[in-house]
Amino acid sequence: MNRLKVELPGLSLKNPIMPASGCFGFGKEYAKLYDLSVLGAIMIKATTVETRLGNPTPRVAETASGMLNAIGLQNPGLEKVIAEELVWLEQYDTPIIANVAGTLMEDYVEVAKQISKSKNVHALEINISCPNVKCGGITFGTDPAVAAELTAAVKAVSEVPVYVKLSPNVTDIGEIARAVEAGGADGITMINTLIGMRLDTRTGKPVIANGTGGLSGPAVKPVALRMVYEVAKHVSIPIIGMGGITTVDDVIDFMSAGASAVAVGTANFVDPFVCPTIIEHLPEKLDWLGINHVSELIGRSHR
Amino acid sequence: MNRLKVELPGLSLKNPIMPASGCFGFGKEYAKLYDLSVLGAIMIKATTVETRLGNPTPRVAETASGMLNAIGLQNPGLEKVIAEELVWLEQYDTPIIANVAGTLMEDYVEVAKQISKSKNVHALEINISCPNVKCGGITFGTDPAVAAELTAAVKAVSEVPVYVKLSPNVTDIGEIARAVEAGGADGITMINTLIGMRLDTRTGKPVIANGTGGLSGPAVKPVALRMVYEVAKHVSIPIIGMGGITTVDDVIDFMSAGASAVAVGTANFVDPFVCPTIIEHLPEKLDWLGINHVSELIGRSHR
Amino acid sequence: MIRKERMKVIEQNEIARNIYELTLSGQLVEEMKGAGQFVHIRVSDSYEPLLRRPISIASINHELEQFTMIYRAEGRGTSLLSIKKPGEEVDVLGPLGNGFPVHEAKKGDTVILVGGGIGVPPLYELSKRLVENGVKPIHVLGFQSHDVVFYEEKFSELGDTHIVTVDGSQGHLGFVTSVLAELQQDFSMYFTCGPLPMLEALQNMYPKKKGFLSFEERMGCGIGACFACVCKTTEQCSVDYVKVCSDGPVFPAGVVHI
Amino acid sequence: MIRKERMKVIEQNEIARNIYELTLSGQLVEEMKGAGQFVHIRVSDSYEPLLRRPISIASINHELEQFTMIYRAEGRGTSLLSIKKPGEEVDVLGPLGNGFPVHEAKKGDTVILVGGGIGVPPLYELSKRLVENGVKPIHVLGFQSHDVVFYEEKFSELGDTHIVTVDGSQGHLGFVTSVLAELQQDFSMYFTCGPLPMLEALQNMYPKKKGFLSFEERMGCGIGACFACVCKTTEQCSVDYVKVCSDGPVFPAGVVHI
Ligand SMILES: Cc1cc2nc3c(=O)[nH]c(=O)nc-3n(C[C@H](O)[C@H](O)[C@H](O)COP(=O)(O)OP(=O)(O)OC[C@H]3O[C@@H](n4cnc5c(N)ncnc54)[C@H](O)[C@@H]3O)c2cc1C
Ligand SMILES: Cc1cc2nc3c(=O)[nH]c(=O)nc-3n(C[C@H](O)[C@H](O)[C@H](O)COP(=O)(O)OP(=O)(O)OC[C@H]3O[C@@H](n4cnc5c(N)ncnc54)[C@H](O)[C@@H]3O)c2cc1C
Ligand SMILES: Cc1cc2nc3c(=O)[nH]c(=O)nc-3n(C[C@H](O)[C@H](O)[C@H](O)COP(=O)(O)O)c2cc1C
Ligand SMILES: Cc1cc2nc3c(=O)[nH]c(=O)nc-3n(C[C@H](O)[C@H](O)[C@H](O)COP(=O)(O)O)c2cc1C
Ligand code: FES
Ligand code: FES
Repeated sequence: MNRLKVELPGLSLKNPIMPASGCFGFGKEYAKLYDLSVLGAIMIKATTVETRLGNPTPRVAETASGMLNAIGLQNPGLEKVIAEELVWLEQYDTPIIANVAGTLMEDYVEVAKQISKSKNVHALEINISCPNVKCGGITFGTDPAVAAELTAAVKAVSEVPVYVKLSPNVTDIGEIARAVEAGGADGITMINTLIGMRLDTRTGKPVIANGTGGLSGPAVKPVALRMVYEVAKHVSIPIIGMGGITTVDDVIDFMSAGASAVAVGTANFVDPFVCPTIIEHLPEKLDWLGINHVSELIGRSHR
Repeated sequence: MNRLKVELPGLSLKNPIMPASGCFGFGKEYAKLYDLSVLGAIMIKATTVETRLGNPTPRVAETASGMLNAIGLQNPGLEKVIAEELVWLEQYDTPIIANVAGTLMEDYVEVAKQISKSKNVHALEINISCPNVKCGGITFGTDPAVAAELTAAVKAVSEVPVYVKLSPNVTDIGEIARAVEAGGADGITMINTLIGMRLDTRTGKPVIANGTGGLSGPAVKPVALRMVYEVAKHVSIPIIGMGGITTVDDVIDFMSAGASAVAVGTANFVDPFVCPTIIEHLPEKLDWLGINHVSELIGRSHR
Repeated sequence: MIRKERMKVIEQNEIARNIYELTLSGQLVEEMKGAGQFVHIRVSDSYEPLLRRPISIASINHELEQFTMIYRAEGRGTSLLSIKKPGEEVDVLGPLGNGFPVHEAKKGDTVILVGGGIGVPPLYELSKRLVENGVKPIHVLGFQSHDVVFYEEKFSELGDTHIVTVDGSQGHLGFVTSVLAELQQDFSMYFTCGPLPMLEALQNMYPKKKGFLSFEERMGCGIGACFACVCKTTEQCSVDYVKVCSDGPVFPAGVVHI
Repeated sequence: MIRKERMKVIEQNEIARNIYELTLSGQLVEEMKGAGQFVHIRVSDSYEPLLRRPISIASINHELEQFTMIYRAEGRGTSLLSIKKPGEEVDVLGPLGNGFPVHEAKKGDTVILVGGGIGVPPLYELSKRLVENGVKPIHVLGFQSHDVVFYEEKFSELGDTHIVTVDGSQGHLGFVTSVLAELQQDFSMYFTCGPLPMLEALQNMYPKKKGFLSFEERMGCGIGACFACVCKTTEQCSVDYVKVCSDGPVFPAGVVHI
């Protein structure tokens, strides 16, 4: 028996641990450090139709137990991602979740249609929640009707299951979750970053060139955990949880709150070996909890 | 010239530093540690019409660079606050900002009407944003129309200027801010706590008896700062900023983002002398910045 | 008066498995009045961990301006505390709360001190004071197993000492209550600190005896301002609630609703 | 290969005002190939500060498995690093990036090394290597004032060394460019590390010379995955952008759009 195996729509995960989108590029850099086949899955960097060069620098700033980023969805564009990055990733026995972004609804549909045909893309993650791009993105994620419509449009063209990535910057996350479920989403990933800001104390000006950035890291874990807990009450599709996950204990907490798998973002920057380390230590933690299989954790806070 | 003096509606502050509501009780405990007259003002614990015993314990939990609380607005009730706490506070040369809470709109109106008659209450802070009480509170703070209506109702009976305390748990904080300004608010205080959760990793159950709690402390500073910055763009009434303030630098940052004064919450628990310490070091920091008067800081990020 | 001071580590030893004895020195010791008070410790200058940790005062040495605490290194804060070395500093706020009312026991009295696990430490200073006052203490100290037992000798020097372990690996097998049942019953009062079920059992066991119980609760401020640590009171009490940090941590039996 | 290791502090000294020289030992040193690479340092196990700090490798000692870095204790992370004592451990990720192409300079060549402030350290290992290869380095090192000047002697041992301070309190008054203008111009190439305006001035001053510039940018991952540290490139470059952490930090003159 594989104690860590988790089955999700489109995804047969050998373990529930995967790097979060934007914190792992397209895997090449981490592949120099360890074998990517140990990962449950890989969420690749957001892909847009066109090449994007992103925001001006500085793009990151440190905060208490967290960081801000405003990368601006820099990526080589749909064509190159499919022809180069995804093909390169085929050497690993790891399902890819392609993070889809854009400005207009048509952009999302175009990326979803093309990228979902790639052999190793087993699911899409629709990024309706990036706080760092001026138009599109964030608004899709804050209006339930628009979120549902976008989900349905992507779902209509995608050849693989569709997960929608929710923004935490909303009044009622449960409402958005229900909307995307109604729109046909196969799963939810959450949370994207909280909008935040850091100022240079001397000048009074924002440290990040973009002004605001997205807050991630251990600081946001309590917010993320509560949102996963909340959404788990409202939908019956699975959740991939994230937000500050750094240790095995964090994984246990997110799954207890209702996540079926988890993603690790910022922690990769603190320790590039964090994903394999968590995967290695997960079984001992299950022993400590007296639990046979990781899936027994899912939603136990609610029971 | 007093370099730290700030004038706000109803409040003539000898300096822009005050303890935040709920983190300072009614002052008695801190009065044993230092002279409360050094403070710019004091925001007292939320007061409701009736005595409240609050939530079951545990009521607090630690998080990365932050904490969760679900006190549940425990307070001795309007009558006792007026007759005992406020009278006792009269010995100090410090304006009091009374934090007003309740379940129904009538409750707010009743507390506002009575408490605003107290000699040393120079302003009210309408707490439409406490995440820890089941009905009332949080809903007032998330619906612009309701927030405006409540503001107007309180404003109609209050004998002192009215500040409205905003919740960060909303999609569009600017919209709520504009609504309370339109409702007649004299000022805004922000932010209250973010909704969060911590689980006991062994049991999977929430650490806080109430389930969720309000996140505060340095972890939330980037979120608070961005919201102050955002609201400052939308309203012309003054803002009292808070959320994670612990050092003089944090004060500078909040005022740069647009706050006219600031409140210190959680940091009082880490260092009970934090307010007088900040007040003492503020002038040197102004020197370092080459600034004469603290008010020159207000909104300099926007210039 | 409550002070905040960066106190100096004089000595730190692991005296049982994960149980550390830490001696600090500083002027704050002048303010320490009695047994059962606690200090609130900030273990690092980082924002993580953020909150102070409440730890009981286990013994006070006014002459040397030193005090000792005994704690279990368990979570993040106490683990960090346990790696502090002599010469390093620890940020201490204290002394806090109201301790055991030593003078309730009169010269010649026999009293019982019942401690459970990391509830044992404050009883040590208490016992020293009682002995100074000519009171005869009997100690009943419960632990999980032999490897976490501490201070048996020190307590033995002050009076009869019964060790109880849940697994019987040292002293009596079982809980403190089983030993107590076999003890002489002509004591004037009891003092206790430990887990809630133990406090409850004691209170039920001696409904007619005078008793003083020391409580634990999660804390924010530690000084009475934040309402984090409140306990409901019983009907016979005139107030609706008490705060463990400033009204307690020690309360007479029957005050706190368990 | 990039490794992560808890390396041991061998020595730490304040060699100028707020400027620290820190020597660490560990197997990771085996991987250090050349001058101009950097390491990414986690200064504490706390989540605050969270991110690693990029610091250049100032000199490598393969025999002893030690390397030295020189840094300014300024913000939260570097201040915490500066209180580490011999025997303590530091979490190091490295070596990272591509350093200076030492072999571009041929035996007998004269080259110019220009450093500004905390951009000076990586030039030290570079200079040692150049000298080993029979190249003659001339050093022009700019600092704010005399109290933050470091390694003047060490560089002097390797070749001509000109110190410049903004306030003239040591060496020449002014900027590195004023000294450079007076120097012999028959050098084959220049290597430089320092603040952006300095890099820009150098590039403009020697449009025809071969030059290698080391850049700084705020980093997330430090290994090329997060796109935090990208720089736009000039038109003559075939790619749209480069990453300072993995493509750099050293780039030939003319690549990065300044
Ligand atoms: C008045 C009083 C006196 C105490 N005296 C002692 C003593 O002498 N020796 C000793 O070993 N322990 C004592 N404790 C318990 C001690 O405070 C906790 O074990 C300690 O706070 C746990 O911190 P941590 O860093 O190990 O755990 P973490 O899990 O990192 O703690 C997280 C948060 O929860 C709080 N917390 C966790 N457990 C407890 C607890 N049992 N009681 C209160 N807060 C808790 C912490 O203070 C912190 O805010 C006392 C508690 C109180 C209230
Ligand atoms: C490739 C490279 C090599 C470097 N080599 C050296 C060296 O040898 N000696 C030295 O003293 N400094 C060097 N620096 C600069 C050094 O990284 C910063 O001074 C340091 O990160 C500041 O951290 P702090 O804790 O003092 O400041 P904080 O203000 O606490 O830093 C907050 C955040 O901003 C980042 N940051 C702040 N300033 C800089 C900066 N100038 N460059 C990059 N990130 C910054 C920090 O890494 C951190 O993430 C180098 C930078 C780079 C990119
Ligand atoms: C540098 C950086 C870049 C990111 N880029 C993306 C992205 O391209 N697409 C996306 O959906 N999320 C992106 N995110 C958000 C993360 O995937 C994740 O949702 C968030 O950081 C919370 O998890 P964490 O706290 O573990 O980092 C990015 C986060 C960071 C820190
Ligand atoms: C223990 C605790 C109790 C609080 N009680 C109240 C309250 O009664 N009324 C209120 O408006 N805000 C209350 N707050 C919120 C604070 O006033 C403040 O808005 C928030 O904590 C953010 O500031 P900080 O990060 O400096 O703590 C409370 C916060 C804490 C931590
Ligand atoms: S801990 Fe704040 S009132 Fe007791
Ligand atoms: S720091 Fe992440 S790509 Fe350079």
